Amino acid sequence: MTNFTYADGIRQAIAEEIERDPSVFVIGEDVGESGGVFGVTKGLWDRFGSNHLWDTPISEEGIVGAAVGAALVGGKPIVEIMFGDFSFLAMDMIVNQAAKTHYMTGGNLSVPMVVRMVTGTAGSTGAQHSQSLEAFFTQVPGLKVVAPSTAEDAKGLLISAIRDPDPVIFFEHKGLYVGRGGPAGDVVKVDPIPMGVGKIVREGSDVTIVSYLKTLEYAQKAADELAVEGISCEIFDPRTLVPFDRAGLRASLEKTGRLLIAHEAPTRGGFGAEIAAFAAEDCFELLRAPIVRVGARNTPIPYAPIMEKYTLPGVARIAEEVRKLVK
Amino acid sequence: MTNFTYADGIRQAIAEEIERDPSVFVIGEDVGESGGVFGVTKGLWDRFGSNHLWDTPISEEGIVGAAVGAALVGGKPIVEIMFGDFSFLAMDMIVNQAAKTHYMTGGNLSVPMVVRMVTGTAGSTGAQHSQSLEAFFTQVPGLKVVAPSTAEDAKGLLISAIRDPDPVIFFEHKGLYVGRGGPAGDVVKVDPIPMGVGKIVREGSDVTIVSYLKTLEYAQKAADELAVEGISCEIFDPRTLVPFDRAGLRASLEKTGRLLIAHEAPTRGGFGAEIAAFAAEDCFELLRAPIVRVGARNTPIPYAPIMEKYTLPGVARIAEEVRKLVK
Amino acid sequence: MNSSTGSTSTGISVTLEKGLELLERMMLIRRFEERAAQLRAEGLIPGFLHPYIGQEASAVGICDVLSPQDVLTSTHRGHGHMIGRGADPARMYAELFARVGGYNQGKGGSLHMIDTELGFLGANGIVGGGIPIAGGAALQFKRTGSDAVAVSFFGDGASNEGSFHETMNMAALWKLPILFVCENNLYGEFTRQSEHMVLKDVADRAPAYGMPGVVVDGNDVIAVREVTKVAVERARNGDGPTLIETKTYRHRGHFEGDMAKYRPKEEVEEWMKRDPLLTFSTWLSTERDASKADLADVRSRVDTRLEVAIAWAKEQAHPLAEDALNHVYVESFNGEALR
Amino acid sequence: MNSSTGSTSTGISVTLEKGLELLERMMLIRRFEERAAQLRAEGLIPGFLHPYIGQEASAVGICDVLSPQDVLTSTHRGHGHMIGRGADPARMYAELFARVGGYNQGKGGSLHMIDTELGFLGANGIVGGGIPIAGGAALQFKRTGSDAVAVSFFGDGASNEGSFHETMNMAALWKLPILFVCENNLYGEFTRQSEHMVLKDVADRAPAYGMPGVVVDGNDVIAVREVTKVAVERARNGDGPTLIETKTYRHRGHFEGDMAKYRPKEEVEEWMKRDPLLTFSTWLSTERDASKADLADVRSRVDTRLEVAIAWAKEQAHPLAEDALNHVYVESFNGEALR
Ligand SMILES: Cc1ncc(C[n+]2csc(CCOP(=O)(O)OP(=O)(O)O)c2C)c(N)n1
Ligand SMILES: Cc1ncc(C[n+]2csc(CCOP(=O)(O)OP(=O)(O)O)c2C)c(N)n1
Ligand SMILES: [Mg+2]
Ligand SMILES: [Mg+2]
Repeated sequence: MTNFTYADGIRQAIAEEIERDPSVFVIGEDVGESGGVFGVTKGLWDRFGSNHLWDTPISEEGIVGAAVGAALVGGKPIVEIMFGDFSFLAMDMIVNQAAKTHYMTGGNLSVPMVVRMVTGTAGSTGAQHSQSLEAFFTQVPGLKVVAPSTAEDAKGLLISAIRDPDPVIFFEHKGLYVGRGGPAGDVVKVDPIPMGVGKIVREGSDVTIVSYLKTLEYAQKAADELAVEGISCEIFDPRTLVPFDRAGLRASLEKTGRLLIAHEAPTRGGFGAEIAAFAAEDCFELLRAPIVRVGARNTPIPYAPIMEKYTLPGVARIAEEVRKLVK
Repeated sequence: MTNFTYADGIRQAIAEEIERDPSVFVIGEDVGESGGVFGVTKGLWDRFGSNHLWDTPISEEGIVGAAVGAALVGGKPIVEIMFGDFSFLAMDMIVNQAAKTHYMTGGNLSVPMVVRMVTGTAGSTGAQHSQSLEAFFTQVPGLKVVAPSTAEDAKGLLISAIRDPDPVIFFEHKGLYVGRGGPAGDVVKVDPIPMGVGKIVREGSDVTIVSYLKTLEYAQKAADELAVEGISCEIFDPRTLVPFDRAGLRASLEKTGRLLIAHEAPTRGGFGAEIAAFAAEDCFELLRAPIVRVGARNTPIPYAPIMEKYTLPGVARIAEEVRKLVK
Repeated sequence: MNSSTGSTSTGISVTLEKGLELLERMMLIRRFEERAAQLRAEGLIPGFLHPYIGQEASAVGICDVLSPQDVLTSTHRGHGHMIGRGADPARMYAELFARVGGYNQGKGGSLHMIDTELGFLGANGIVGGGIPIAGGAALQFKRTGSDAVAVSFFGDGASNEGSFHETMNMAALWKLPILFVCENNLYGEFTRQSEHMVLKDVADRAPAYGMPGVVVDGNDVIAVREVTKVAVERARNGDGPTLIETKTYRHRGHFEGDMAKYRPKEEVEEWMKRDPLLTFSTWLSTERDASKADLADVRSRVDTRLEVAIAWAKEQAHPLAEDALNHVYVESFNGEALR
Repeated sequence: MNSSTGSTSTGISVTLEKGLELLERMMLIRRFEERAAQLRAEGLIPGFLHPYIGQEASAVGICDVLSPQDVLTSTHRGHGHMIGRGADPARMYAELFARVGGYNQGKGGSLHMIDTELGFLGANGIVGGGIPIAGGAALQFKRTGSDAVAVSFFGDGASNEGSFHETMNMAALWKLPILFVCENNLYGEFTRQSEHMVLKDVADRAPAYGMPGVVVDGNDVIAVREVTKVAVERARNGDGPTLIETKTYRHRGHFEGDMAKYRPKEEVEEWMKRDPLLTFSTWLSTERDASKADLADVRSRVDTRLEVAIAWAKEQAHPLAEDALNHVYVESFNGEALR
């Protein structure tokens, strides 16, 4: 059996792309010799040196700004934001600068930059180290947003993101890193995965569950449970949120007529709202039941495991909502 | 006829609240002697002095952080963010600190702060001075979000926001400031308006239009046009986005069965998505037609007036979409 | 260069009694952290821990000078500051154990702990996040004519954040009553100071704002106390802020679990010799005739207190799952909860 | 204090010819701005204008030293920097008129104008926004061994933003090839420098990063040129960045429409006497024997050029409304537009 983790996928995509195009480089806090807090860039510093694994002071705005500037003059930076929560310190550079540069300049400049953001909960990491911030970025014209759920997708999509001429926000869920800091796994060849192409992860006929990142696992487990009860779930992983595979979702709704969206971000204003709004607008005639969102409850993430678990969407809540929906 | 503008409403709310509670103060760039770039705080410095109109260096993160800190030890700061676009520089203080403090501390601390954000377009102000950023804040648990459309609402809601024990983001649309920097208008007494209570601005039976801030005016004009054609629009102004008057919207949908949401923020991921998702989930059985969103097109705001106008939701687009909807 | 180097402690004004008090406070931090690490290994603490071990003299020296009305903001490495300020280890452990009896009712954990009665406005998960907040508290003191002082603790790494710059400038401009305490432990995470800034002394950043900066041996509790007195007096007199750089070292990794292999062995050994508890105990023995029993008493009082605290904390109830829904907003708003 | 004061110009190496060239460049900025203000009053320019009038010697002195491969970032007050760098006034006016022939095809306006061929990476609507971007360009030059230099223009007010601090630190740490040019015109919007910082010289912030800082008379084009030469050489040699503070003054309000009543009359008068065009014309007459005709020729060449530019710009087509949908993303992505 191959040993190929999510972190391996990311690490390999970076390595292969640096080899393919030396203008690609990684920049961030402790991404170099130490290999990053989550060990994702481990070993790359030995291979490519500090010129391609650029360690920085703790200066998020300056770091992302440096990536923007480097991108304007020929670099292809991959920024690591150690915890996505810290991106709030770099928001101006992401939203006011990177996202708008191509547009404001009438197409004359572009910012081919990837911002890798470690996202989600990983067990009592608390309110400032656990957030799921997709919807901060999906609403910004000019940004692309990627959210892979598997090692293969992480690799194939990161390759595409690096080659993409636009700024891409690339979410990596902590809960999907396995064996953090462990030895590197096998090298698996993965072709670039185009953006905007979702994937039917499981075929079914009663309800379409849209989910991504760590929550996709819970959706799959819920579907297993529900299958026993005779409820047939189709699971759709959009993989990229912007662009979003509208045709893929529509095709699934044509089969099921019911939609449930599950993600770890708070329900209110999460990306699920956008998916629901799209469906209620463009697929209204297909819908046989209310659209249900299963997101985190609308709270900051609490520290205590009991409360943390309660706030997050898990297998039980997804299954429960599906049952109500198909009744 | 009384002369009472949107800016008057805001200015009077601030003045009355400082008089009522001396712990209230304004802090921001050029809010003091100069009266602010939009003249909103004009005259207050003469009345209350620099201790209540605190001018700052250009340091958005430091300013909002100062407000958070002052709020923790008894102050009631009102921050002015001259253009809401600059809030990206203070995002950490708003989202990671202010919004989460009450929660993270188990209810032991709270941050009674208002952040006044000047929002929206005002004619070729360009991509970095025109954004409508409600959805950045409405998705954050712990923040309240207010978006008044009239002088009375601005005054009554700002009074409530100042008295509110939680951090409140208060949007003020540039396009609603009239006679910027002109002489102060009449003092009009307005009672505090509770949060979470929307207002039916116009009664109708064919479609519910939800709109707020400047776009509400366009919705009203569109409704006038449509009335001539025999289409009856009900217009619902939620006034506060968090909390959102779900019951009020539901009641309206019971009459009309059709929903159109119009706002100036880009359609993708705008607050309209949340409203649509709510309706598709909780009012599904009332809906007789797809939910339609009329937001700005998904672009940064261009400089050229022709393009700017095209990107924004205006009377014509709202009317056109309503026509399609009721057909 | 405007910054001056605080003279090393001469021990002025410190009696044996006072010295033992300071030692006990430092010991309490040390042992609190050591026990916390064990308790985490035992599975009682679910979240991050960033141990303060090695830096005790800094927190204790600063906090000893403060008055009850003063307030503090802290960092991810905040336990030392809290205990330095006099917080209750029992409620701290309870918070680390994620119990309702904890300081934050189990909602915060190590990274967000507070003690409102002590004016401890919170640890912070965001590097540099506490600095503007302390600035704001100081602004409010200034505006209202209070004679309270705010203290912001942060690290060498944090001094590269924009928040440091913006707040330093405003504090100096407005002569705010605030102490900026940079605990320079030579590393920001795995990165040596020389790899994150050119200067050797963070205190040399103070002149850029027209503020005095002072360097002090952060492992010498008396020296820290002396420079703090000057800075606090300055602040209370309305003369404005001071940047105090306490040179110190963390004995352990950045967080519990970090093996800290990025540090040269000699460097670690060198600093272990300068262990603030060791050197201060020795000083108390030689300069203040502390007996072996005196020192042993300190240790046993600390251990007893901590074991009682741990036992209490273990007995505290876990929160209910639904408690997660409280405190998103101030509950009394309009008489009903808003979720 | 590490910062040094650049000696006032002695005019070394500036011939009459070169002097007239510099004067012409400054005059082009001055007249560009004056005409822009008129054209705005006539309704041809819909957006903001922040006139650069009074600061011309700073832009021209800096840009004159640069090489073609060098890049620049600018501010809301960017026309002077662009023209200083050699941009085409016709395409600038076209952009201000929001026409397709403009530098940004009418999408940017004054606040976001660029010229990619000149390495002019953009004005910026965010105070301090251009600083990290210039830092990033310099980083890329360093990483790839290019001998290009980046220049970041910004104001006194911008030096209080966190972005300044973070980028100054990284640039000094990594010895990046960059010039930080702080154009200190004494005000940030309506706020005097003394009300936004304690220091008199922004250059005194450089030592906080281990970087040289230098103050120069920003109204003296030759003096600016001289300090720039030193800084550019330093940068190209791999010795790292310099903070150059050009002391100058804006003759007009913060933006077109601001009456600038917040400035003392005497201060304005004082600075009007030090008008960089006036003083440099005088110097050319007295020290380089420029004739009245020489000076008149400069003015008439400038005016002719600008009138031709304006006429051309007026003829440019307005964009189509639907053009608003282009350029959100790079169009060639996957062969189709993504909106
Ligand atoms: C804004 C932000 N960036 C990065 C981090 C991750 N992080 C946590 S502690 C730390 C190092 C801080 O170094 P320093 O300020 O010197 O404090 P020390 O840990 O040495 O006490 C980093 C990078 C964070 N928590 N917040
Ligand atoms: C982040 C941000 N904050 C505030 C503003 C509003 N603003 C525009 S220019 C300006 C003053 C800038 O002062 P300075 O840096 O000295 O440049 P100057 O205008 O004097 O050239 C301000 C506050 C802005 N555009 N961006
Ligand atoms: Mg440190
Ligand atoms: Mg200025």
